[in-house]
Amino acid sequence: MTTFTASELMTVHAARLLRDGDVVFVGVGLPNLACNLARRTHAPNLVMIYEAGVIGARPSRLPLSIGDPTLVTRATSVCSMYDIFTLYLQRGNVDVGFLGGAQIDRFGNINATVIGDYNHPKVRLPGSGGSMEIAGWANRCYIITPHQKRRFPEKVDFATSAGFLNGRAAREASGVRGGGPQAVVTNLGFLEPDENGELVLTAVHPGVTVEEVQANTGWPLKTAANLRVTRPPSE
Amino acid sequence: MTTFTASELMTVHAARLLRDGDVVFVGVGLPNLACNLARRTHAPNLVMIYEAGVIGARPSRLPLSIGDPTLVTRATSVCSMYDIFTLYLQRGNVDVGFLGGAQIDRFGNINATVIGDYNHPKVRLPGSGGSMEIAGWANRCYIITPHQKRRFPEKVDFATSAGFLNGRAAREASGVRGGGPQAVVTNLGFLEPDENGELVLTAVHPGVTVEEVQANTGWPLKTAANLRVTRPPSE
Amino acid sequence: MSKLCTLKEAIARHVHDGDCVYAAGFTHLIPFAAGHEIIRQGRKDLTLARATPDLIYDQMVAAGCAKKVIYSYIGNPGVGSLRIIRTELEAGRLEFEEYSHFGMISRLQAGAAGLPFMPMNQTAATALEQANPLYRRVTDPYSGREVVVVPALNPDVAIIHVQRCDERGNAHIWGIIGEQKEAAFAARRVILTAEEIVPEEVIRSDPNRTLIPEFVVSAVCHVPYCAHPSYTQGYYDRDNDFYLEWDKLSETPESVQAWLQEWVYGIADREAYWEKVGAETHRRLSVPPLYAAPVNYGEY
Amino acid sequence: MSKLCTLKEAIARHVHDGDCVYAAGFTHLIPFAAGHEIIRQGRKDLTLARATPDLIYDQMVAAGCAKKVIYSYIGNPGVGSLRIIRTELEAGRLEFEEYSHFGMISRLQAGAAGLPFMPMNQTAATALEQANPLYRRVTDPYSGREVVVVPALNPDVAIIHVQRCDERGNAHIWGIIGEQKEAAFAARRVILTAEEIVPEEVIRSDPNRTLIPEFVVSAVCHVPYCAHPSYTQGYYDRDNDFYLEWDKLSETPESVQAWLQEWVYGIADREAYWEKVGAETHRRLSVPPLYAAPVNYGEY
Repeated sequence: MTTFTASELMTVHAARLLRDGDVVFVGVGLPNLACNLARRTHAPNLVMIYEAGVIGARPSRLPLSIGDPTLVTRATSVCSMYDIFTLYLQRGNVDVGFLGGAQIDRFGNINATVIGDYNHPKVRLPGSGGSMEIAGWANRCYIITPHQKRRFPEKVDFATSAGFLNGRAAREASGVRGGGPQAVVTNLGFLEPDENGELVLTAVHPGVTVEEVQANTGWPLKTAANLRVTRPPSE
Repeated sequence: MTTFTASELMTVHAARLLRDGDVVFVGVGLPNLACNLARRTHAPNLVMIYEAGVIGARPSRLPLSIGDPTLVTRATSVCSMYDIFTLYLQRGNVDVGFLGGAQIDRFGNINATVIGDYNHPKVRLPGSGGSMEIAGWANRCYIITPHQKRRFPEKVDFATSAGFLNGRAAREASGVRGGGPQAVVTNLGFLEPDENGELVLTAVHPGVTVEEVQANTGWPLKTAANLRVTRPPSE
Repeated sequence: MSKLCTLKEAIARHVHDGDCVYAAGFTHLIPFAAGHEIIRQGRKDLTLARATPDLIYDQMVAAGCAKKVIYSYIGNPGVGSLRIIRTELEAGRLEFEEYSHFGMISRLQAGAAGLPFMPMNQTAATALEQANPLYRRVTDPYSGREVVVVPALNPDVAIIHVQRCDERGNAHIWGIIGEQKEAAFAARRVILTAEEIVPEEVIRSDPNRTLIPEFVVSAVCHVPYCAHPSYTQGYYDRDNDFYLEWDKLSETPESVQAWLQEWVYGIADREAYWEKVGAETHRRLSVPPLYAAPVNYGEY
Repeated sequence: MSKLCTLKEAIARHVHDGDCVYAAGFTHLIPFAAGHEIIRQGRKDLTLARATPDLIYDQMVAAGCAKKVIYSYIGNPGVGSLRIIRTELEAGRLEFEEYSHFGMISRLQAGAAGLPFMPMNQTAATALEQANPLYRRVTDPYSGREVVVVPALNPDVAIIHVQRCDERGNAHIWGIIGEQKEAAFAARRVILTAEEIVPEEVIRSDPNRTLIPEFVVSAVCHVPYCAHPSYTQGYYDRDNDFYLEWDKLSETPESVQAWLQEWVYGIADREAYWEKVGAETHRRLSVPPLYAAPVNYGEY
């Protein structure tokens, strides 16, 4: 059996979540790799858009930032940030958003703002950037993150971006257009929301045990009745 | 003495109201002629902008409409209509607006909408177009119109665009940014607002009598103490 | 995935009786060929929305396609009145909603942005606001002063003419860009007509010029001269003579119907129309080229 | 009327102690040379507003220019944290206002449009809205539902780097256009820096490319390589190595002050800076040309 780095594993599984024709709001790092992989394999019509205002990017090199010039050259379109957040995201033209954050909680809420109290934090993180609106308005959101206990508290210190708040009914009551987080892809497996919006373990990667996942999760993690073992990367 | 058509007379006098460097929101017809004349004489730095989204036009021919391609070729900038009405007009970047209409009343309010009742009018006119916002937000507005009694009623049937409402205090109370109408240029002379915002006769063209102007005005027209006779066009 | 089809197919598939239609373009790029095809296909009860209805809607109203117009200026620009729309409005046979240009464009901007409304500063003129109950007010929570608002406009279908696009619908537009982008994003479906269908490499060579992306586009039609008697910047001139002629033609119902018979019902498509327009007009409206300065994106 | 002057003169004239400054650019066209000149001239108590403060504000904060930052993402894009701003914020030595990108950009859009506020749909996340009292709500008068609003941002001065402009300040920008146009229209004064000053004929050959018109511009400065270590599309590449290097440099106050001494205080202007950067870096950041397809405006 071939071995993969945790990053490679997460990238491949994230790529598999994308459908041909999806319009994806891409972040730097793993989401960017996952989108490029998907576009070169099963989703040739994937459209990659960036909060910098780039649509249909065809990067010829791996960009360090989401504002790299290689995203612009040979892109389909470039528009202002105001347009990308209104005409594209708020209007409902984005199928998929990728999110990350310092903390993800039991209901898929994400913290990218502070560890501790907002006004007197232990750590001040970079902040929302585009994630508050992506989490609200993309049809489907996926979270890619290493699986560590400190990253998966029962409740985030600060809810920068909405998952299912304190349950799916709360998100629905808010009237927000997007479908919320559909899956969390980690180096151990998949967490997916149940009918109440609570993240439950639905799949483990080959060789990973449920106990190992629980040990790296900050709340009593439910396991799906039909727990899957993921299909390994094919090369 | 050379003779001029009424249109030529009004064009020359309208041109004289423009200052070098003015940013002018231009309409078709006489305002367009007046701006071109001013730009070629005393105001070489005049910037002509059009509600179609054209800035700094250099028309090489007389455009029939305000959306003519000759306005675009060699213009400084072209933007969307939303941008021209927000970034330029609402933001306060327009010095001068030219207005016309079927009726202009005692306080400089303009009707471009209906003659008669709004829902059952005798005549339905083309409507506001850009004039409601130009009248509200340009620093200075000028009205160019033939002087006829039916065009100068005491009160407009419908106030499409605001002059001084029922007096200067009313416009000021509205908090609107623009200075309102500064002058009405007609084929008989000039009407300008007094301290109460009421249009009074401040100048007559050579050979025109006060009685003639009054006979063509629908309200008891006040005459300025220092009534001027206009300087004729110089060629 | 190519969305290429004939204009006839696009109209049949995407414009239905009772739809709200926005055929975009402020003077420039008005998709006359699409209006004529809608007339030929006999659509009824349309709501025709446009800041400036222009001759295209005058003709569609004359042909009995419309039950309502939404507008901000019903003139023949630089000429005078739109006689047919005006007559129908004055006779009470046509419903209407009226705005200022800014109100109309703000409705589209809200629709395009996915917002329920857009705010506008007060203009001190309140008559139209009082006449049209869709104008409302909200209080600015910072100053306590009121702003005027209009609701989002989301047409069922927008029809947008462009200089060039690829077969998926990524479109370059230049010259007067009026409200094309806003109409495309606001509408539920978009029919694109283009002077030229180009390889996607042409579009991708200048991404800042792409105002409309493929994924809001439903159909792409190659229709040269689609905009006549309006114009396409760089391709042909505005036919001001026809705009003046229409003012006379539209004086009587008989002459309008005769014109529709000859130039719309009696014509198969825009190709036949342009041939019928004739070589002299082709020459009169032709334009010598004048190119933009080069722009270097860099091979990154 | 020419507005050409040196960057030194422009900063001296238009940036004052206590001003709110918006040095625009999302990753692209960040006017580093202007930030360095502000540091050299010793400005104090500035409010530094930017969606992404980037290294330019990290450096200005390190130099003691700022009393407050207004932002939506305080990261070193793709690298990590902005260590100096973060340290100052955590220590309570720097005031701040925080938004999401959309909130920040909506503030600029309102400021540019002359509106008191801009509405945004709810996102279901309310923590930041509760933490920042400048977020408010208004009720949509059509649906009765609430939208979130932010107030207009009107900086005292915006600094905008562009590919090319004429000496009056009419500017062509392409590539990522972020919030440059909005910042220019929102600000009370605008300093334009440009890779190239071109005859107005070049600008007028492509009016759709002109995002900033002369009459919002206060000063025009010819500053090639102004954006390094950020980039100018078509002119030079982003210096990703420096973005990575800053992460190490900014680990200690001593190394930051040494860097400022060597690269800002010890340097006369951008020309001297670029020479000091050296030929190898010049080569590393050079970019082969790749031109946009021709665009024909027509000789009307």
